[in-house]
Amino acid sequence: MSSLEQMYQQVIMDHAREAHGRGLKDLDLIQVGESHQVNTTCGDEIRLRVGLDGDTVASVTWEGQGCSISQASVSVLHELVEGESLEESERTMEAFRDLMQAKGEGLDEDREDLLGDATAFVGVGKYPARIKCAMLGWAAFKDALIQARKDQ
Amino acid sequence: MSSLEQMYQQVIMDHAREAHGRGLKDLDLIQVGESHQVNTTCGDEIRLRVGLDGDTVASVTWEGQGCSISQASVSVLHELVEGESLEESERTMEAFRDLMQAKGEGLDEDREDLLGDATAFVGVGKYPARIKCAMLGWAAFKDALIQARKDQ
Amino acid sequence: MLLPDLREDFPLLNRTVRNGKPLVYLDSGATAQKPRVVLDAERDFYEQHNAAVQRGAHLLAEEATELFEGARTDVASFVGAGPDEIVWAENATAALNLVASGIGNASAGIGGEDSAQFRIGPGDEICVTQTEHHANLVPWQALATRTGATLRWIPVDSEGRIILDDLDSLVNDRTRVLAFTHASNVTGIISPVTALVARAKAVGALTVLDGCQSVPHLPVDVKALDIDFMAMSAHKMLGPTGIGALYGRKDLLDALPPSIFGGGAVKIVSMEETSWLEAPMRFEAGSQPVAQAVGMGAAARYLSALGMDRVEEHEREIAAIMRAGVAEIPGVRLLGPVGDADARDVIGVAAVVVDGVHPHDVGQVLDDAGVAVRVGHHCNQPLHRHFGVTGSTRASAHVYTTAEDAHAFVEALAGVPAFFGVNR
Amino acid sequence: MLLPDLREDFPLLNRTVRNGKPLVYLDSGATAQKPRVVLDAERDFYEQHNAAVQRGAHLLAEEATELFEGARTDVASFVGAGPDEIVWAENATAALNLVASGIGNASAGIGGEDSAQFRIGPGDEICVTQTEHHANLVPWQALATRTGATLRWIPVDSEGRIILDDLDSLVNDRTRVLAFTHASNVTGIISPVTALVARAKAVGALTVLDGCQSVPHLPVDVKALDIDFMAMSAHKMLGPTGIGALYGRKDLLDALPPSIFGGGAVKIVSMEETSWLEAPMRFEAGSQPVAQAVGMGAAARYLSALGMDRVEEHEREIAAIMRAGVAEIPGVRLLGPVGDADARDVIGVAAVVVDGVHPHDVGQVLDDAGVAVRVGHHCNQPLHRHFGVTGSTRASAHVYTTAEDAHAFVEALAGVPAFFGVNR
Ligand SMILES: Cc1ncc(COP(=O)(O)O)c(C=O)c1O
Ligand SMILES: Cc1ncc(COP(=O)(O)O)c(C=O)c1O
Repeated sequence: MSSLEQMYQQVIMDHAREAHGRGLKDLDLIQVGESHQVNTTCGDEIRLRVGLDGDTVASVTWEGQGCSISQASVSVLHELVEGESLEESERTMEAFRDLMQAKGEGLDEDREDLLGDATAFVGVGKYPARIKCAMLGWAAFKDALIQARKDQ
Repeated sequence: MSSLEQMYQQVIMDHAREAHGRGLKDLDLIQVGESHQVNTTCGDEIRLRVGLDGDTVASVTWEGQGCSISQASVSVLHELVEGESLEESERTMEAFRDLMQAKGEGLDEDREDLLGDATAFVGVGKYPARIKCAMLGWAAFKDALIQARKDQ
Repeated sequence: MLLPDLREDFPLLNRTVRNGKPLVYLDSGATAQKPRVVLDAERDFYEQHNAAVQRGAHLLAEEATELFEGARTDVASFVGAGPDEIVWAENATAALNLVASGIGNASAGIGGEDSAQFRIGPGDEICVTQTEHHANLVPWQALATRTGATLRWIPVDSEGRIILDDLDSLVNDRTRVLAFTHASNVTGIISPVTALVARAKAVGALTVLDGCQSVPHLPVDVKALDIDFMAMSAHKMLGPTGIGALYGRKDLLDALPPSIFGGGAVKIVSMEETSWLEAPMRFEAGSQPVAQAVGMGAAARYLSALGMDRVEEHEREIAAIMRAGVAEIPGVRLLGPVGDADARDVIGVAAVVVDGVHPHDVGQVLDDAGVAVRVGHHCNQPLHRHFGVTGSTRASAHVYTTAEDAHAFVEALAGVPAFFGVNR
Repeated sequence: MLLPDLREDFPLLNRTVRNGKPLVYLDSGATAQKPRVVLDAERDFYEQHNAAVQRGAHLLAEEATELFEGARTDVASFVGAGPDEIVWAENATAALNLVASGIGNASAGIGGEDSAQFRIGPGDEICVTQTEHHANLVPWQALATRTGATLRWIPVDSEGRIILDDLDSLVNDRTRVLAFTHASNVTGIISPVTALVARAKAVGALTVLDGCQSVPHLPVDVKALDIDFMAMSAHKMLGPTGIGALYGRKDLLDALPPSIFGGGAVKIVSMEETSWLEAPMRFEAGSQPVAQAVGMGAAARYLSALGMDRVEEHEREIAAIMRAGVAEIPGVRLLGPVGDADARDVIGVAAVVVDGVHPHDVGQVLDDAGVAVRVGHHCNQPLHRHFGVTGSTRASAHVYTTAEDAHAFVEALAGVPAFFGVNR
């Protein structure tokens, strides 16, 4: 498998083609946070909304345009964290960041388990310019969480 | 004679030590011009006043501080042009500029005759940074002449 | 006629990239590669003549000053200007800002009566076009904010051409500055300079030309164009990074106040006040980019030796190959004029949009084939928005671009839709 | 203890000058010579990795970005800053202007509420000192003109030391900025940073340090000094021409509006308005001085490898030789502190005045002996005026300066009065 094919694995292509969580959901929750992030390389923008229900990440929806990597990544993010506990989400975020930094090498089994489908992004780590793309939704999620907690 | 000695010839040293024309003279003439020039390399300043009497450069006086080259040069300028006709002064100015551009070579006999003592500045032409020093008074003279003629 | 293959002059072009593939460098619109003569000129400066210029009295300082001012003369004659009409700046962006900030400073009282001609304020207008690079848009937005003047712009049509229909109302008696690009960095279209300058002159507006994409690629003569200011970038014309230049008409430069203040630009400084030197020195505060100037001078000489007429012709032929090739790929759209007739007034740029594939993804596939292109908005968001996209994939040529490079781009691009499973 | 002789690392130092004499380069205060590692780093960048940074998705662009940002990290750690607290600028002058113009722009409404903390106007004060280089004086004069604020300055004593007696009234509740040099480029005196910073903090004024003459010569840690901004120049620290850097506290940099506007510095641009990126990108509009950054990074690494403590000690010993030698020449006056006790807080600079001989003439005689020094006011007219002279002759050392160089300077200087027939 070439590096290029490793980056654009089938899972990623599928998520990119049919992204999950797209469309900002109106939330009837007290703790809601939103974040707008821009990838300055290409002008791609994402707006992501998080709703917390106690310790649970009850809702993660988003809107925006982007490359297949950024779209697939936010789609996977939605799948991974919606419905999970805050704590688990934080761990997942951390694992994903580690994966991006791993220069194309995998992570240990525990963290890969945590990431599930998201381990397919391992190939992105070989392309520093694309890490930004993969991180766009995650950066928005991190920031939205902070906003949501502020509303406590 | 080294290049340095060629630049600092005795005539120049003498003029530098005892500069002529120093001290701005109050002039009872109709056509008077003044110019202030700064050598930005070292901050030296000169103020030079010219009085015209018909076609004659009746008075050339100046005040200011500077290196031996600039002081000697304006002193020689005073000697050369005060009392001369405007036309002769212009020719002298031109010859002096040519000498500065001559990279240390002399000029033809006619122009050297015109320059008299000022031919001693021939060595300055080898030091581009010092040409500015030698030209300071002459630039002021040129500008003051323009001013004086404006007052016609 | 194409230029001979110049690859031997450009060390970097001989390296390989991903998967050991030879490099096909088509990102010259972003930055050009450097010929050995430019690198040698810089290195020789550092190894033999490096010193502070214009102020030293020692031998090295004299030599350095001579090389530095010689480079200014080289760059000046490259664009038909006088040497003291050339101001070094960090890049073209800085050169454009120098004009905008100078006007802003004049309006704030800096420069006193000498600079009064540049003062603008509420009621005055600044005009740009819809095809400007951010570098020739944002400084004018900021100037408008600072002074209370109004920013207007001339729109472009669906192919990206400046629309002249409403020129007389857009550039009017209130217009003080008309700033526009000579050639678009997205569509490659060469602007109707003559018409724009004529209108600006008629209303007494200053003209500011962004020469970033013209000076490296075609013969440019500032006097023939009759413009007041022009910005250019060394790194796009085979010169070093870290330097650009502003051309300005001498009388204007001598009156415009500086916007970077410091040593070397001033005549007399007391604790209370300062008087400026004449141009170009008044704009070159601080230690100058000396080695870079020497490199830019060498680049101008290299281009002159090739002949800018031939350069223009070469790049036009390369553009034609790319444009014709792109036109044959289903699902790929060219931004800018389409079709043969238009190729006459377009520089060697082809920005494309692949239906259903994001530019970043397009670029990645090209990169994998060794083809280096630019993806994104190329610092020109408004024009992309006008075309209904956020970004594009841009191939751009230079003197060293070969017909093979152009074909390689087309071939790699043709494989993109299939790779992403679109357009089947 | 002196450093080992480093001449082999510096190609230029091995050339000869007038009359075939070996070069004695004592003009490092103006600009330093470059070690081969710096030149090689730049050349390698151009020959192997040159590309536009931060925007490209191709391999070269990735490599170039990595080198560029790596250099930022190197320079940051050299002065104890975080990488995103380092902004590249054309030189130190540009870095200082970036702060002054940013404040001016904030005061003119640019940056909106985010930048409101920087707004100044009539009634506010900006304070500098009497020992500033023009680069750290004229921008503040211009800012005062632009905003209506008042410029004040802290005087120096007869040796050129900053007088702290009236500090509390000079830096007061109205003071918004205190800008001062870390080390004087004329007297070599190191400023009382601690006292000045403490007072500025007490009144809530921003502190701006001119690090041009300290960063290349002694260990500098911006966090230990607790300053808000610091300017530095690559070319004085063995790096390339055409680049310098500004250190700024991250929270301040993120709020200060830019003063050079263009691509790469902006987030979203429409024809009407623009939002800025965070620091440092918001201040780096246009194509960056990439090769120069790489060179500056290499210079920082070279100096770090020598060890800045040892560099400081080395130059102090060189200074002691020069100062002791000068003191023995009749008719020669040293500007700045005289005598042994003071040598402790002075960098490797000796500016002298020869009675009855103009600095230009002094410099010429030295030049003839192969000794390259700086003559004139060294972009510091107010201090020279304070000393009652228009200019001086300055010898300045760096890591490569040898004891022999220092002796050669003293010897050549000793011959000056006789050459001009004074002091007999
Ligand atoms: C103390 C001081 N400040 C500022 C500067 C200006 O630095 P640059 O010329 O790199 O802008 C210099 C050197 O010229 C200096 O010595
Ligand atoms: C049309 C145009 N204008 C301005 C610029 C900015 O030039 P620089 O990056 O050298 O400041 C560019 C290139 O980036 C450009 O293509």
